[in-house]
Amino acid sequence: MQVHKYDVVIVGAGGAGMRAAIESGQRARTAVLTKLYPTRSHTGAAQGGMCAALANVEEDNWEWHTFDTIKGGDYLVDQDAAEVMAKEAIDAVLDLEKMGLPFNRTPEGRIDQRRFGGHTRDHGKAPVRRACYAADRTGHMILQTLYQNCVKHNVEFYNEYYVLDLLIVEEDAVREDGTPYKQKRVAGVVSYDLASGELHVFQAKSVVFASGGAGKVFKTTSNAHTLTGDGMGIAFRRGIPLEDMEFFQFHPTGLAGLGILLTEGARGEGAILRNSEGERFMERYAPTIKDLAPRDIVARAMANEVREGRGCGPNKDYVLLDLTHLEPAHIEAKLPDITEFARTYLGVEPFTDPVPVFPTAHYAMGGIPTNITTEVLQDNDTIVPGLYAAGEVACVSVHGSNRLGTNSLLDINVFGKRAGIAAAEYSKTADFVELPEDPEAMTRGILDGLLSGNGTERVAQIRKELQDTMDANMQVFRTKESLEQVLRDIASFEERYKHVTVQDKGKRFNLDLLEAVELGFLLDMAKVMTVGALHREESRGGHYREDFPDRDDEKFMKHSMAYLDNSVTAASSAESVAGIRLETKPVIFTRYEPMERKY
Amino acid sequence: MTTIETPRSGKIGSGKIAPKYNRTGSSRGNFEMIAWLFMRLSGIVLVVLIFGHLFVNLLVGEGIHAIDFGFVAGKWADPFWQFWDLAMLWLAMLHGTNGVRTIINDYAEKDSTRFWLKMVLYAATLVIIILGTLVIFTFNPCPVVDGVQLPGGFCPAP
Amino acid sequence: MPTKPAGTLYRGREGMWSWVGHRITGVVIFFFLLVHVLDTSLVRVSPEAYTAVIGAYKNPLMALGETGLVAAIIFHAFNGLRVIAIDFWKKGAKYQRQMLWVVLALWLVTFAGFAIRHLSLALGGH
Amino acid sequence: MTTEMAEPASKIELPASVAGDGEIPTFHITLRVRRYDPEISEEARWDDYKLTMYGTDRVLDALHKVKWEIDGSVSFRRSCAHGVCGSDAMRINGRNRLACKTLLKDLDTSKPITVEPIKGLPVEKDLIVDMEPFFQSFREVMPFLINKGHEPTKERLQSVEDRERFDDTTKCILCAACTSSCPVFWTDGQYFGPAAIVNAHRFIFDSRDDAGDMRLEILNDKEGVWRCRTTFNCSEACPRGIQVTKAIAEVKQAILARKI
Ligand SMILES: Cc1cc2nc3c(=O)[nH]c(=O)nc-3n(C[C@H](O)[C@H](O)[C@H](O)COP(=O)(O)OP(=O)(O)OC[C@H]3O[C@@H](n4cnc5c(N)ncnc54)[C@H](O)[C@@H]3O)c2cc1C
Ligand code: HEM
Ligand code: SF4
Ligand code: F3S
Ligand code: FES
Repeated sequence: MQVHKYDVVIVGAGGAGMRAAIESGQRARTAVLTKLYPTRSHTGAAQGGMCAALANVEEDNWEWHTFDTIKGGDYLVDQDAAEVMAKEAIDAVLDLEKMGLPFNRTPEGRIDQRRFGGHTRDHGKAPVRRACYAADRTGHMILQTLYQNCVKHNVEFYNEYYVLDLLIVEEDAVREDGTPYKQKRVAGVVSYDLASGELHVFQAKSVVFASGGAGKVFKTTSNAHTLTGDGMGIAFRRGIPLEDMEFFQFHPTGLAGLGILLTEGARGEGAILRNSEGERFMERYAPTIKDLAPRDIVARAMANEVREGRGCGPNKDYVLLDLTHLEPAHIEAKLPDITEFARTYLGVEPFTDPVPVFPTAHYAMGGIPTNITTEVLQDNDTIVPGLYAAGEVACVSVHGSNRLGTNSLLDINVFGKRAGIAAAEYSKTADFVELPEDPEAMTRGILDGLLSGNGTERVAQIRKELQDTMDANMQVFRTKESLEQVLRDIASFEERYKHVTVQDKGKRFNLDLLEAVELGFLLDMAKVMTVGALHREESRGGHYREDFPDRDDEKFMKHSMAYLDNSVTAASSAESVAGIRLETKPVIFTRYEPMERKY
Repeated sequence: MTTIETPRSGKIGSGKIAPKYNRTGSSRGNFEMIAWLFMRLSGIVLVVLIFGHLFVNLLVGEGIHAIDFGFVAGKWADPFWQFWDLAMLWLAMLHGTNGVRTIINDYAEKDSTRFWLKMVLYAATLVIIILGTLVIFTFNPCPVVDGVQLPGGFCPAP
Repeated sequence: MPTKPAGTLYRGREGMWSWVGHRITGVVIFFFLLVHVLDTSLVRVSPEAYTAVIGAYKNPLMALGETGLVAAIIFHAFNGLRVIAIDFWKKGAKYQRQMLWVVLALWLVTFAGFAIRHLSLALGGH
Repeated sequence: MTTEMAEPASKIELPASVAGDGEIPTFHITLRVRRYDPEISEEARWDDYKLTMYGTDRVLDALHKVKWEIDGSVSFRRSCAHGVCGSDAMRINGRNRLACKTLLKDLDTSKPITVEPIKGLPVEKDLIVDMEPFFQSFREVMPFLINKGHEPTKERLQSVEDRERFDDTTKCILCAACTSSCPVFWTDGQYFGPAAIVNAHRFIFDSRDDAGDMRLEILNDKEGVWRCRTTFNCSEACPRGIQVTKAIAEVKQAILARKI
């Protein structure tokens, strides 16, 4: 067994992980563990922008931004967190600029800003130009800039180290009111070195999770193959709850059939959605801001057009994104990459032809619950000292039930920075928690089990069926029946998963083995999402129940918290799912009362 | 449990990589730059020199048949052609030598092979340049052996 | 014992092949130059020796070889100018391919002109 | 500008775009993959797989099909699957491409499609190579903004033209397709390689940066820009369409201009 000791271990080298590493690396001995080379992280795929009320091109202020974020999230947003994010957004953008990020510029040489869905001036009066951007490669520039600065600060990376377990020790403790409970403490993580197939234990005073999303539970997704919800899954298996997992964002404009994203920035620049009749149908769904309505609304509108027979194409299963009225030179300057995607992957020339699009699974609003200093919560209000989470893996919750475009790149920068500082500061005062006995046991058990199994089930087949059922039943529209179908399917997948075969038995770069491990996380995540969706009998933000089409603040204005609990049996659970206990957590309000969400 | 050698060439996180890939020390000075620049400048001049040379020697008049001792002697009696050929000799040799040096640098696998190949190259170049220069300058268009003028010379009418 | 059988050749394009050509012609010319200086220096030894050697150049086989050499020089020279243009002309990189076609065209014209004249002279005898 | 946007006239000919014969063409291919696993044998070998693929499938889809349905031990890196993360540069039919950006229908499917690891970096297994040497060169050119002036409270200003000056080289995704296509890099692996130069270029020509001279000095090395022989393999391999050779030429000129 190889043991490494660091003050801070960061899991994941996407935007959130590297932003944390830049802070932490300068304050404490820090290691960054990542299953991909840092620059392969999916932050690099983000296109449209990162918003901050810089007011460089028109009047704006961070309070409007806060309001838009809360309204966009259908009031399930923790308002203190939204305030922090909108206020610190300005510095987050300026920090990046100072690190060298090549933002597009205004004629005066300031950072240019563009419109984005749901971002408005003066509480919804009109769209506002708030998103700072670098063509349609904002995420690429952020990822590269952060990596460059990690190089500058000599951050220690362990590339292609898959973290597979979180080492948690439980201590008896007593609450202020006298009730005893188990206090969790973090001791480190266990990781698998892809190159050698060896397990490495990292003992650390602080651990920061920044391992990104879980989009691969769906078939049509803008997410990378590697976004398999590992971080969420690891935490969940170690008894950390997952918050608001039923809320998954479907981005309206994925390339039809492929899921590759075309940024909302396209609509920000003036592109228009049309149905088979050529109608600009968003006028009917969101009369004020039309095509720039928040994503959940646009995605549902699109799905609805298709359902009502106004879809395009041979199977009438997509709508069209029309850029043809825009100046080619303008498109080329502002949206060079996405036009190339349309050309490469669909063979469509966006200057002259509309691009087939359909909603694509995009972003997990839920995740590991944290407070505004990014400390992970083990229940509604007890933090796990030394454990932090930031980025898509976390749920602060600034996105509530629906994230506004550009708020995630902001999230990873604001909370990534906070996590890095907090983790490093904590490590200065804390001691190492002793490693549990045989810390690799659980991980080795999983790996050996998969390697020695001689079943016949194929990982890829199960994963495909999981993704199919999730697309069919857990997507934009959901009903009790469809969700129950998913749960039945997952139960059978879990059974089959016990008999999967891993063909590659080697130690070197055994990605076959890791795909099998990742499938385990995917199954867990799909289940948690679906159970949450089944429980939430209302429609809010990204979660739309056809059998409960209205928002129900009375019963559901609260976060859901899913715990792994093996004492729950199918019979004892309201949702008849074994192993998951659902609880709720109140939403934090500061200034904004819930209103009807209309655009 | 068999442990396999970590394929990663260096210690992880140490920023170290396999010695093969460590650049074998940096070069001081601008030698490579000047060599690069020289290749371009000499190239341009050589175009004129070589094309002129080929034209006069092979295409004018009877072409190659005209070439004999007398032809050469005739040319070198004129300082213009002496200078022309001298420039061509030096530039072409230096240009060519530097070119071949690049090629040796590229393809020689071992440092020692590289070193010796280059030594051979430089020695050859040196010999050729000195020899050529001497020939051009010490050339006597009217060689006289044992008091007898050799035939075919290019001599001023006695 | 071949441990890692070679993969396929890298299928570069115009730029790479023109470089391959440039490199090969450069070396060929260089070695010719070595020999050429040596044989020319025979003029210093004795006119007979020189005339004897130069006689060899006049043999038809050598004439063919010489034609090849000149072909190499012409290509190397024109392509060398192309490389210089790539290095110093703002749009050089953009038009490198077109410039290669120009090089080849010029090469063909110049070479044809030379070859006709030279071979007819060399082979045609007096 | 917050005025209501009037609906612009559509230029779409709807019937044309809505039409389509509804058939997704399928075709058969042979994928010839270069296999190498030192745990099994020191010898590399070629494995052929016959596959049926669809319309817009890419080489990455074919590799996935092999890995997921036929032989799980076939190993390659990939992540984003749409050409932005730089994981899957490999030699496809003899040229460096991203597997996720190379559509099968654009290749000659009558012959086997060969897939090999990129050249010049040590092969670890199948299509996976050791990228450390590549990143080492990248790190050596100081690929980060160095600004010696005072930190302004707001952003540093940069004109649109100054921003445009280095736009091309900001697009690099560090996929190594260029460096591993460079005949000079293949020879001894000592050359900095086009990717490192591209990333140096990105900062040398950034008006906000003050350390251009240091980077030019680094690239004036004997393994620096002067080793480039303008073979253009890099420019042709770059999946981001970066004019790599042009960028290298600009760096050469900058060094010359500084020295002379
Ligand atoms: C196509 C696309 C476009 C987008 N556009 C925008 C936009 O315009 N604006 C916006 O605000 N947001 C956008 N988003 C959302 C945003 O990009 C992401 O939510 C955000 O980048 C996530 O960053 P992250 O750092 O949390 O995770 P990631 O960047 O996904 O990084 C995850 C990291 O964790 C590592 N990791 C994962 N699992 C493990 C493990 N088990 N062990 C070790 N390491 C692990 C990975 O290697 C990786 O380094 C977009 C998203 C997509 C998919
Ligand atoms: C006729 C005019 C000539 C021109 C315009 C010319 C031009 C050039 C140029 C520009 C280069 C550099 C190529 C690069 O850096 O990629 C070069 C390389 C070279 N030249 Fe010449 N050259 C000429 C004549 C010669 C002669 C006469 C010789 C032989 C003595 C020669 C031998 C070489 C060699 C060996 C190289 C190195 C090739 C390589 O590195 O790939 N050249 N030439
Ligand atoms: S320059 Fe192009 S080919 Fe080279 S690493 Fe960057 S993106 Fe890849
Ligand atoms: S391939 Fe190599 S030789 Fe120069 S033009 Fe590109 S770096
Ligand atoms: S998988 Fe990301 S570039 Fe191909």
